[in-house]
Amino acid sequence: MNILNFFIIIPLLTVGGILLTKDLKQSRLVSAIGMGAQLILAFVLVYLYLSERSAGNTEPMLFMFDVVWFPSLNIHYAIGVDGISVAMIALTGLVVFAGIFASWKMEYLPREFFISLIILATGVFGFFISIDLFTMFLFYELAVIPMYILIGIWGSGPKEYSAMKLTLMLMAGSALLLVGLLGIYFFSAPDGNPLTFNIMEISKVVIPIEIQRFLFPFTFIGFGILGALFPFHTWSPDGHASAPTAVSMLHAGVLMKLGGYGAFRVAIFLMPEAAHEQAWIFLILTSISVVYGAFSAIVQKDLKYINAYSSVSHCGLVLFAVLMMNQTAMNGAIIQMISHGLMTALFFALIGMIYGRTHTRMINEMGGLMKVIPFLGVVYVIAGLASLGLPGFSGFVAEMTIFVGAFQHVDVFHRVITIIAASSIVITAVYILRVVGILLLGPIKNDHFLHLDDAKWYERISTITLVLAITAIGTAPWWLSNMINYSLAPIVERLSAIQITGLF
Amino acid sequence: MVNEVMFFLIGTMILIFSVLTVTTRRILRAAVYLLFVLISTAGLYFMLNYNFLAAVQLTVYAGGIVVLIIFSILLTSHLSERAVMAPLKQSLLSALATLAGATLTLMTILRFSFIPNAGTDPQFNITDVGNSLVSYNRDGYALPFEVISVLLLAAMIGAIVVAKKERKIKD
Amino acid sequence: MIQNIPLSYFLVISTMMFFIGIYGFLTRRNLITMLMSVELILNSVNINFVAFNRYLYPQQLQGHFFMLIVIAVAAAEAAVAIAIIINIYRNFKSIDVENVDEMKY
Amino acid sequence: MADYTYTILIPLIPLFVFLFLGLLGHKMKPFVTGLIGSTGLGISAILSYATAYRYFIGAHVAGTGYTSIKGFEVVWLHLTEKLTIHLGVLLDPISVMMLVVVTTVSWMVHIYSIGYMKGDPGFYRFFSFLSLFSFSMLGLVLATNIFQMYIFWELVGVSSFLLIGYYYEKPSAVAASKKAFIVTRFADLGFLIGILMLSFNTGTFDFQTLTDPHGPAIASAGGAAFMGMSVLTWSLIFIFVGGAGKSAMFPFHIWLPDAMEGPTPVSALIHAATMVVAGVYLVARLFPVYALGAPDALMVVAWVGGFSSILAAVIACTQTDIKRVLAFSTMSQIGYMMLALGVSGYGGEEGLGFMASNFHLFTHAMFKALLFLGAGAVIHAVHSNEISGMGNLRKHLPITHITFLIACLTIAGIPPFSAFFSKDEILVAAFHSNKLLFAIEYIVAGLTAFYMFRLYYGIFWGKNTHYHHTPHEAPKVMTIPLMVLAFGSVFAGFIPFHNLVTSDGKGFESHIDWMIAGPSVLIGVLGIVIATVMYKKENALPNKVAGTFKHLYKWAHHKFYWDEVYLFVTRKIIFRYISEPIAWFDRHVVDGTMNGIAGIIQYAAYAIKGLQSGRLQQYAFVFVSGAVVLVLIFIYLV
Amino acid sequence: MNFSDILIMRHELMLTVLALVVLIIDLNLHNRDKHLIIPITLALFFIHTVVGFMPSQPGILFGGMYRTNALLLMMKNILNVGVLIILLQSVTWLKKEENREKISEYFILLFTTLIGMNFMISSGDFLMFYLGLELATIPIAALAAYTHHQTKSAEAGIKLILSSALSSGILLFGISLIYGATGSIYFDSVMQHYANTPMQVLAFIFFFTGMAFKLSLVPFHLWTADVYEGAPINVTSYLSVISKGAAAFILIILMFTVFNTIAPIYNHMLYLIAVLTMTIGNLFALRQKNMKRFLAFSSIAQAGFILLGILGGNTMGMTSVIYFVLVYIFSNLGAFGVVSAISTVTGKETMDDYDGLYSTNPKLSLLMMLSLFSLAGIPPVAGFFGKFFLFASAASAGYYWLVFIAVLNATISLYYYLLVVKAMFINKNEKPLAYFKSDLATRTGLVLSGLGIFVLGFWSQIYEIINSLSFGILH
Repeated sequence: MNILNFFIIIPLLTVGGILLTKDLKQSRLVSAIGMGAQLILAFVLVYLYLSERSAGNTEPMLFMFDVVWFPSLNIHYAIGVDGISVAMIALTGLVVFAGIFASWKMEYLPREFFISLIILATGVFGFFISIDLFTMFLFYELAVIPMYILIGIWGSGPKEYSAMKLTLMLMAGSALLLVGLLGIYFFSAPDGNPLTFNIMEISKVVIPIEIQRFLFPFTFIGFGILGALFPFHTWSPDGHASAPTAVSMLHAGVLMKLGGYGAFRVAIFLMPEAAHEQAWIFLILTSISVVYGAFSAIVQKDLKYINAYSSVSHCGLVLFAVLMMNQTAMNGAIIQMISHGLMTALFFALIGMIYGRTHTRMINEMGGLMKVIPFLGVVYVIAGLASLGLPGFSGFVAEMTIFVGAFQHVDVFHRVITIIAASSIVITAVYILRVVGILLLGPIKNDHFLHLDDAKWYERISTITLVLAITAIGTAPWWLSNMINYSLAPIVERLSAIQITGLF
Repeated sequence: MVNEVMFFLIGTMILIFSVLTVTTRRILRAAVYLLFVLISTAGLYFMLNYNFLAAVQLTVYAGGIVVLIIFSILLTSHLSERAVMAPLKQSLLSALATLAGATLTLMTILRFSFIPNAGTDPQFNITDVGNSLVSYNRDGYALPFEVISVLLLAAMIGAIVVAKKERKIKD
Repeated sequence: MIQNIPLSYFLVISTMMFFIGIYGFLTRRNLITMLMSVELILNSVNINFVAFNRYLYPQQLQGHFFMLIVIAVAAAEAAVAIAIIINIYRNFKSIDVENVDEMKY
Repeated sequence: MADYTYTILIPLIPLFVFLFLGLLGHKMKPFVTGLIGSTGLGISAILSYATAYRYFIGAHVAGTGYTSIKGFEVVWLHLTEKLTIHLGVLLDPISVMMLVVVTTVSWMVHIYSIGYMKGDPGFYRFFSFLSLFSFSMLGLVLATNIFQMYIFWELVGVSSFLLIGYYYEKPSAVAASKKAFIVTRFADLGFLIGILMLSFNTGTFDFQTLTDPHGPAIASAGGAAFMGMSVLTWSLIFIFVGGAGKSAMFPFHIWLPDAMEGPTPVSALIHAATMVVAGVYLVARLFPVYALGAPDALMVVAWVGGFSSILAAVIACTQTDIKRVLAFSTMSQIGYMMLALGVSGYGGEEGLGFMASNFHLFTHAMFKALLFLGAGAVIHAVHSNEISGMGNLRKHLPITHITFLIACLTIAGIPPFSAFFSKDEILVAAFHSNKLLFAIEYIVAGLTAFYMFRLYYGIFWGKNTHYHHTPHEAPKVMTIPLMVLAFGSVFAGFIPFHNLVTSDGKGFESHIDWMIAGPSVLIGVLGIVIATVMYKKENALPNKVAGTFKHLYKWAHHKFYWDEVYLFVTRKIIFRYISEPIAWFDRHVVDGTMNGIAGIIQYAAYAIKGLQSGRLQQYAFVFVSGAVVLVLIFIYLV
Repeated sequence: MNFSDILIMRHELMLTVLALVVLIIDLNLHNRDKHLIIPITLALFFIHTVVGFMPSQPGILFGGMYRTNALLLMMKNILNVGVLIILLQSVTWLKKEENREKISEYFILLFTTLIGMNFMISSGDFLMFYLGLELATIPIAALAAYTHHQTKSAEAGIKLILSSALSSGILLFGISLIYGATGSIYFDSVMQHYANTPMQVLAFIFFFTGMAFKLSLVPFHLWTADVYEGAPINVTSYLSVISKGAAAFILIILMFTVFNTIAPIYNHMLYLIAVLTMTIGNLFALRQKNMKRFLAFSSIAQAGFILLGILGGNTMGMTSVIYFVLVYIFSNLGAFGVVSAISTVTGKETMDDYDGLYSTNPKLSLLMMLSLFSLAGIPPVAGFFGKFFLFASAASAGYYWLVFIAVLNATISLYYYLLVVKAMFINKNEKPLAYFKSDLATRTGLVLSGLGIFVLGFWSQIYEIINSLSFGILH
């Protein structure tokens, strides 16, 4: 049995297990065991992957597994991983694991909650291991829908509105995406071979440029909506604000990464010529995302909104880097995905924990929390510092890789726009420090806050897991970077090779 | 010549009575006009030498269906009652749509060059018709003939189900 | 086959009758007269079938039999329709089509 | 070549101390944490001295120049084929000198803090932060490449942030820490852009390659130009922006006075002796590139330094908070150093300014740390920062008084105290380069003497102030560092810097030019005399003078309203005119569009409701019309 | 032709016999034992369904008026399964006192319409096609008016019979013109003579409107919502699922064979109608509060999607349409089944009544949610696959923008489906519908449709079988 299949099987078994449970205690235990196993599996996968590589396996995709599903359409259940997906899987495992612990006290309909959450996780895992566009799309949609239920039932504030908006906008995104995918499929075999959805197969052919020009925007925007591409990002603030803690974590931490990953793995990888031609449009949009999201975050009053806009900014950076289409920038994009995934999950976990204590998310109603809940306060500061790109945390590695990579572009326009994007690091500092200053530091504004409890053990597990991951990447980025680089090399080779034959 | 006169006469009758059917304010009269239309149509069939059809038209259509209709009229309305006419707007719009439809259809149909019958003009007598009706080969109509019986049965049951009074409710 | 009478005359008659029937269907407010309009429509179709058969394809009796079946179907349809109309009359105390609009939007 | 691998321990020891104290410190007794912190730094300091000894004397072959040595280097991150971020230890004269400075001052401050912070609830936190800072600063100093420097540059920034905001329940401290971080962060953006441009042009981050006079950086000087200056010049100017931010040069100086909200030892360590001179160190580090590749950029450095020094000196004359006076004095002195670098050339005698700058950096670290720690002792005694709340303290605080006086004399450039020598070299260098700058520095020298003695008299002489409880001298643990630093201030001037720390590593002959030094001493004495007249005894003269220069005084007292400009930019422009409109735009226009689409669909759903009227004949009408329209379109129109 | 040949008509024959048997049993049963008809008929129909799956020879009977092959059998079997589920689901309703005297009529009318559909699918000429069509329509009108005491039911009946009379009149006119133009009513000869002349296009359009009526395509759909709302709910599900499915089957067969020569023209028309149907259907569904009406409009929108498959114009299109209809049958029956169960037991039919349903009837709510997700095309349920293949077939013919519009419409449809999900799961309700348990048969029907929703998607074998059969028809 291929190891990758377990990434689907374990969650399904966990769901089955939860169905057998009766109450919160049992269901959260089952979930934690299941997702703990999944996390261990993810690390095993990292280990196996690295040992395969060091054993000299140079296949672009490892652990390939391929079953014909719909023979007449040549749809396969095809899975396989390269360094990039391995990294994303590890990220997902971490965030889901932390998410389970962040929802340890989910009193209302706990079984349903954990089931939805794990189905969502299944979609994400499935997406990352797929190398067949059909299964990829299937898992993509599978991941989106539980969001509605999760936000709608367990959310807060205008949850129905937010849930609906989020779902519909993402579905509209998948409308665009579907057109793109079908187009790719029908042009996947120009020389009379059977049509295919297999990414690796398609990457061997050149889709006619005029077709690419049409399909690329569909595919890219389709994924871009999930990746919070300006101006299609507005689902994100509302969605995050209304979602329950674990869902915000998963959503911002992992689900939004589907957008960046897909944009890179499908849109750019399969349609490099059009990508080169149209990149400038999207570069402008993404750099707007980066700066605009950061500026918007400055004046928000709700913690979750701040973080949501910050996600817009950071995810914009992912797409920005992907569009730069050179190895370093793309590498940075992937590190940024992982880094942002961890950071933002941490943020949302903390916000949830703080909200659970203070019952407000409005920063101006809080103050001086560092004094009463030092653990959460310190972790919040760590998350903040990671988010503003402090060395030693993952954010710095990602951003610097992106900026250095993007700046290596020969074109002046790309370099200028890199500088614009880089300016976000200052704005990020502004809003992060603003929040830290108002929320944690200064005098305590409300006497009710004097008797808050600090983090419980399960909350500590949740946050420490993430903090460890963030610092691990931040202090020792080379292994991650090398793992990604190895897998990026053939992709970038294709991009640069085709750039020459295609455009000149 | 006689044929032509007859044809035009029948044709005119058909059209006039058709129009009257859909415009008269009295319902029963409308039924009678419909009867005239159907009878005139039977006349056309006679002229086309399809006597059997003409007969069926007279008996089933004119005799059966119209009688059914007249009965139901008697059941549901008073003879003195004058039908309410549709509002002007509705009539005009409908007239417009139907006129446009008729124009377009006629234009299209009349421009089409039908393949004239080049072959012989065989005469069918009633035996041939009967044989065809029970034949199960090409151009035999045994199957539709059987199926129509199912349809009629179903229609009968359906009509009964719909029309019969329910004891429970009425009691 | 009628001497000197072209097929198109029949077609004109049938087509006009067809649309008169439709006009009736669109404007008559009494359900039974609407049903009568339907009969007009079916009758016009019959004329078409018969005329085509006679003029163009007299070797087979396809139109001929089609017309027969249509009559039978018309009868069945009329039977059910009238049953329903009577039911309507019971329920609504009227057979004006305008009254039958309880369900809308 | 000697093995310097062990030097990696110098930064790592504080790192371990930081982690140890940060994670476990709250379980320990405060004094123990202080002891651990001081011991750790002590080991680092001793290692540094050993290294300095080995580098300059022990392992040095007399007669050759000092070369740069990579004591240690690992790959941290591969970026592109050419660009790789290494972490390592680079030893050359300036880094070794900085090692000594940083570890010495840091060690002293650690020891001092045990006394100063006594009884503070966050004792362990303070020491862990101090260690974190020491680690970061040492990493910065030892950086082998510009990216490593940037990494530690950010880390010192955040340590500074944490330490300024140490009293996090005090809103002013929180605001100050935020301000410091954001202003320097903004400058760091310039640094980053500079790095990006430089690395794009030269394909390397490595200092040894960059500063190689025959290396790619200097070779690219004649490359593509933008607005009349080469890309290299631009990139160096951008890098200098980063340096200016960290070193509180105009126009990024506004964070420094506010940073005095932090505990006084922090001010001594970070905002006087070490971190703020990082900008100087940065320029010095890249000095060959500046000097050989981009003289224009160097001119910018000189003028920014010169302008900052006089601006700060003027402002310092009017401040009443003793730490703020010292802060502006720091800014002014750093301006000196910048100016010295700016007017310097490369190699041998030409590099006098470079040498002078580093020399001054060294002496400044000693006396400025001393001043701050002395001020700390004063504050410790009287629990106030305001000069008006002090006076006549010389009886109560004898040791502090003496050491403070030494420091004041040093900064005023009175021979034979150390700063006399370093300042003199700067003036000489300026004299040979640019007379206007030279003149400015003369004035600054006078002003410096004046405001320092204004401060000195204000604290230790002047009016008899009534204190709530009698101030008493600080404990030994605080006074010993004072004395150590006083020793350094007095004697550091005799170190032969011109043989040790030079732009090209080769020593040259240097002597005191009394033609320049004489007047500078005189002007210093003049400043002292004026201050004595005005402030030694309480009199009306200061008010009168202030009244005479009313406007200037007012402007200077308000720091030339630069804070207000910044407030305007941040509050008004960034918040009010950029962020709020963007947030509004996002909610109402972008999101409004999305909601609008939904609204339109909803509206359409209601608008076409009439189609389903429930009327059978209308249905039929639509049916027939539909058919007719289809016929019309697909037969007659298409 | 001999006796064994006639057995290839076994679907129709058995159904006829079945109808007659029910009639005879009914006549011989005492009034108070009438409910016995239900299990007997169910058993008989179950046997019929099973027998239907037994392999059979392809063949042509009655000189080409009747034809059958594996694909047509498949279609009939699909319909049979659907009807079986409907019958199961309607048991609770049939057992109600008010229906006691009309049980056998319900079955007979349902079976005769099914016979009509089978003949329609198997027809080899326009005469049988027309007959089948009428046989499939007229009894349903009677069924729609089945519940006497409800004015809505009568209204539904009259609206259905009159609209269908008009539409079949227009369709007949079209057939007559086809006959006039080609000289035959047999599909095989018509196909050879069908040319792209204005009159033949006209004939086609008239013919098509009749089919569009059955499929509820805009603008020929207006009867749908009213009839669906007024008719008894099981009849509604029959109408929306079986009747529509059969129409889709025969339409795609005719489009791909008889009218293939004018494909360039009808493709434009289908494009237009598909867009209209999806959009208008969705827009109307948006505001509906009555669940039956809601599902009616949703099924209109679904019909628009079917056209995408026809537009594909190849094997893939045909396969995807049949597969979609199959999936649609199960999904819609799931949804209708739940509505029916609730309506029968509680009489509640509006969306507000569903508020908080999950807290009392979680299984029903889950089934409803899955069915709605399947209708919306959300994985992992079968609707996703059905929609995906439809879109793929439209894309295979290059209709990318149409696909885009369609998926956007699917998104809109998701909105209103989610409204129901929201009502059941999210909305708070002081007094949600009380817990109830339907009849065993009804529950079996619900479970079957739920199973179908899950299995059909993942079990690619089904798609492949349909595909191989379609391939045989078109090549």
